[in-house]
Amino acid sequence: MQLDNLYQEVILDHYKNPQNKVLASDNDAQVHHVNPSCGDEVTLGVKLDGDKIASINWDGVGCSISQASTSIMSDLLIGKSLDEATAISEDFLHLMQSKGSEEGNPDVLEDAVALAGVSKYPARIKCALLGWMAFKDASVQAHSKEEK
Amino acid sequence: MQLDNLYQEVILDHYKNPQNKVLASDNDAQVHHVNPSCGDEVTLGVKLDGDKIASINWDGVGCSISQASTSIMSDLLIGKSLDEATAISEDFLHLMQSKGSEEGNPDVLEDAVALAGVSKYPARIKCALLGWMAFKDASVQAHSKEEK
Amino acid sequence: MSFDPVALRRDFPIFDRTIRDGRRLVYLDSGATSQKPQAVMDAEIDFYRHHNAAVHRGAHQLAEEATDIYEGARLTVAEFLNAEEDEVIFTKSATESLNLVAYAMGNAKVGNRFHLTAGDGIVVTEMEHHANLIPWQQLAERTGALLTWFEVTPEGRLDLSNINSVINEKTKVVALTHQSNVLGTINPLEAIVKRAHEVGAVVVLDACQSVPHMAVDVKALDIDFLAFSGHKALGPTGVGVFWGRGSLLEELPPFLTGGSMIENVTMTGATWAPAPRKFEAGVPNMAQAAGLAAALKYLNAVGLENIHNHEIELTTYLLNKFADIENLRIVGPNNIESRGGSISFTFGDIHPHDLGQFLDSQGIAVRTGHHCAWPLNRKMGVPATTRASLYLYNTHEDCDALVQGILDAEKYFGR
Amino acid sequence: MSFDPVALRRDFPIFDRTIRDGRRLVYLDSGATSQKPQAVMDAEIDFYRHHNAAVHRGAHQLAEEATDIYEGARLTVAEFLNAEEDEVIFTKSATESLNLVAYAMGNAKVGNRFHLTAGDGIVVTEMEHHANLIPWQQLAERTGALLTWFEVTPEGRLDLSNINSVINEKTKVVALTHQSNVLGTINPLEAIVKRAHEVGAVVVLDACQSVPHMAVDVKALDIDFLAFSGHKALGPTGVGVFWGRGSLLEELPPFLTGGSMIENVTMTGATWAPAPRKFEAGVPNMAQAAGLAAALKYLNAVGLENIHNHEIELTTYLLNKFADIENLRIVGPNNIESRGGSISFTFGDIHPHDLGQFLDSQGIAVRTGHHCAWPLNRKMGVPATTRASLYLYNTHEDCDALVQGILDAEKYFGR
Ligand SMILES: Cc1ncc(COP(=O)(O)O)c(C=O)c1O
Ligand SMILES: Cc1ncc(COP(=O)(O)O)c(C=O)c1O
Repeated sequence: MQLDNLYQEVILDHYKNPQNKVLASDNDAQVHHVNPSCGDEVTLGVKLDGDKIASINWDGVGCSISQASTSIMSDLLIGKSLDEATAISEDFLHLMQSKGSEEGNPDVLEDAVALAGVSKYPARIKCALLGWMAFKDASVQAHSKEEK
Repeated sequence: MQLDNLYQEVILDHYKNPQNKVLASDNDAQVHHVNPSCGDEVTLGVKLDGDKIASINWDGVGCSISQASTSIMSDLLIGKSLDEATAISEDFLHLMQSKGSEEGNPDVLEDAVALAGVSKYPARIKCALLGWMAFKDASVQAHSKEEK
Repeated sequence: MSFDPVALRRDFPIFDRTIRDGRRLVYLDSGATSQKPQAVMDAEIDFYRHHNAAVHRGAHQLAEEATDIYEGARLTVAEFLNAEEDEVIFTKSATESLNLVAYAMGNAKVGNRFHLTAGDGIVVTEMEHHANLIPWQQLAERTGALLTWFEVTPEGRLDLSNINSVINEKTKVVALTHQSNVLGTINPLEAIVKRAHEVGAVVVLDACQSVPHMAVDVKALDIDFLAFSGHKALGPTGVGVFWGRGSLLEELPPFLTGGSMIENVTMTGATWAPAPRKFEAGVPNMAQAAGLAAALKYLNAVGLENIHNHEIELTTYLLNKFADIENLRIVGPNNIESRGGSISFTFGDIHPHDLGQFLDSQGIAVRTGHHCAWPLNRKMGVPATTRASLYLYNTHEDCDALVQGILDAEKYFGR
Repeated sequence: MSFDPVALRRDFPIFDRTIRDGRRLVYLDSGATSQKPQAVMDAEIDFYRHHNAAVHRGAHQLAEEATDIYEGARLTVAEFLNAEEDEVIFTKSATESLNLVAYAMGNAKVGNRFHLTAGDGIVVTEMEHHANLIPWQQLAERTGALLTWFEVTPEGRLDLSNINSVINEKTKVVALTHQSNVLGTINPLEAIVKRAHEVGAVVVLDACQSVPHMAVDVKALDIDFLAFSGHKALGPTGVGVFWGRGSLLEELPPFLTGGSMIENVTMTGATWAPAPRKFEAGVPNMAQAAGLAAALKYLNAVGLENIHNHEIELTTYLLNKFADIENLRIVGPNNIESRGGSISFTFGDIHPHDLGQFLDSQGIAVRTGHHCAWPLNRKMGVPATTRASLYLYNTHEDCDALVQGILDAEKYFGR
């Protein structure tokens, strides 16, 4: 079934067992993002250790795609440098915009390649990007705070 | 030619030689009406003698239909009682709304039956009614002034 | 004429197409927008092919014909609502209609009955669509008026227990929906209208979800203003209706200004034509007005009572089926009393987006999310719902497909 | 491709019909509204037949397709204007677009760059269409800002001699037409835009009469906001465009509020989505946006330069013929320098209404009256004019028919 491209096993697993889904109280920055067309929400915190991402933690309500994508993202980016995280995020954004023409590089995106199928469902791309956008926002805030 | 129904000789005559087209200074009421869709304007004064219309005088710019209709109306209604004038005006309004199905009663409307053809040209009905509406307005004002 | 939705479907060309890998289209999203019968498309095209010209503006034959069609459409709408011709204003949508009345009130100067100041009250309800909520929030903010609202009960009904304090001597406007686009609830207008008029307030009815589905008679309802969208009533996109009581339209200031709505214009000011012109600035959506008239004629030919009965039957059928599905929670009244064919629900822990996506893979179109009624969703304690909304072309087969789809989704996501 | 208006006419079904007793349709009223090629009707119908659903609101296939078409239309408009996609907003008409920017500025609070107060200046011109005049009068009235204007010379050109005092340090907005719908004058924008930006004012361009007739590049013109109507550019009725510079749209408050334009909503307040969504409340005019995209593609395929050249040729031809008619006075520039194909005139003492009616009897559609530019008419000393306006489907034969019609009218009314 075509739909199986969208709902890969990995996605449903992350949905049922989301990673890092407990908000910490000592974040350098914390943001709240919503998807206004459907009401999905995520609150996401970032803690840096110099240039390195020490923690990504979050809470939220939403569909399997938004929840799994946030979970996968947090797993993938914790421990990376800010530059690495930015590069990976750009790769992921590019994959989401590919309209099903790309599979994603598993060496870079790891589990996130499971979300490749989303790019064929335009209405769902925003779901997949919700957590990533929140991370981008929070990491910029955390970084600028550190610089001060 | 179909158009001759609209531009009857009588109309062009009144257009070239409009009757009562000199504003008097001693009117009981004077009004200014415009046709906002084309800019035609008429200023019209009424003088009453008790219940009788002693004078209708006017000035204005506009197309042959609006000018001729005002001229014909003034000729027709001067000397009539207010009630007679109202009845005639209603007859004329009815004729204008007849979409070409009626010819008008020459015993009542006299020269104004020449305007029957206008009813087939919806955009021109307002032209034909401009002076009549101004008269209605002015005569009501003049009458209520007299009553005081 | 006996009512036969299967026969009616043949008038709607979209049902000739298929969805995802050749599946039959089960369209259960008429609450968002309805499908269009061929007659509506024909009316739009006939206008463009044979009569296209700017109305009210030319003394040539095409302009005359265009004006006849456009004004004829106004008459059709007026008759449909049991209103007067000059009380019907064409807008682009219900959203514009509701903004029109809110902005126009904001334009009212001191002495005008619509002039609002701090201390005046505007009343809405917790079940309003954003289109009948935000314009009033904005008006309140601009004028200092106080926005208050009727609450919604857990069953999805308006709580009118405090009607006399919610609508009080300060209240100038009561704006509410006739039928909730989420809950399906049909609101009891009589008490509200009576109380509003008692305190001298006007009643603005958002009739988006009622006009397409049941006879709405503005005189019988005794309301003051009404808004609906053409596209939800089988009509074209890009056309809506704003209706107002004639005597009130006289006093209501204009909203959009520009050509064709004026009496006189100088460089420093302008005066207005009488309604409906006053509220229709610019070259109007003529072809869409023609299309809307065709849609209303189609609805009349089928019969609004037939349509209403059909929807009640299908809604009852679905509510019964839903009652048997474990973990399915209906958000809104779960009985047919004073409700229409919008059924919102949640289903276990399958998120509405995922359920909707699964249903789509089966050819079933529903809507998911907050349905532009976010405060209502919060009140009902659900971040989002799945909504099936019914119309004249839906069948028992469509309802069965939905039920089966829901059950299959459970299996799919439970794997 | 060589430009052949006779061949193009075949794309416009309306030319298959006849006027008054079987006469050929000579349509010289494109300044009011243009005729539509089949491709535009097909695009609207294709939307309804195959893809109709509410955009941005459903996770089902029809909604995806509808969104693709609608957003694709936005891209087409953006490319047509050399603008960015997110800068293009669909409205119902130019009238709405111009009201949008004027009302939105009125909504700006203290601190917002668009906030106007007493002492601030709004500049228009004496040749504005009511749609680009009255909204600014109203804004001035609401905010206390001062409305001033550029005058028009007897030749029908803007008098820019006092540009530095008309546009001064107080000026916040300069709103003007690109091409006059009465005079045909094309205004020199460079000096005005330069001066406006020098004092920190924004420039709002009414491009109703330019976008359909010549290439308009918002970046090259360096303007800030632009409005045009679809129906004058071969497109459907019921759709217009509002374009704004991206950075300015960020700061401009919304106008219509309701569904799909929000970020978050509670009972007491709301926040807004980024542009273009912020300015598109409600289910949009989707089929009409699709039709407009088809119209712009059609114009591109024919070539805007070809169209412009064709209009210049016909206008020159008519101006020359008119010069030979005694008692015919052209109201506007009587040479082809910086002017388009709108030619207004008076003829002896035959009133424009009568002339227009006579021409109509010959199958010739022109417009008569003040053309929604009443102050301009007064300034030019004419209560009304007759206007012939040309477009790509007009021919020398049409021009000859008009000239003959005018001469015959003289005989007819001289009888
Ligand atoms: C110069 C100009 N501006 C504005 C408008 C208003 O356009 P619309 O009536 O399509 O909104 C028109 C046309 O009527 C026009 O010619
Ligand atoms: C109850 C209700 N009110 C208002 C609207 C707004 O209608 P539109 O988006 O057509 O302007 C809708 C539909 O979206 C609705 O369901």
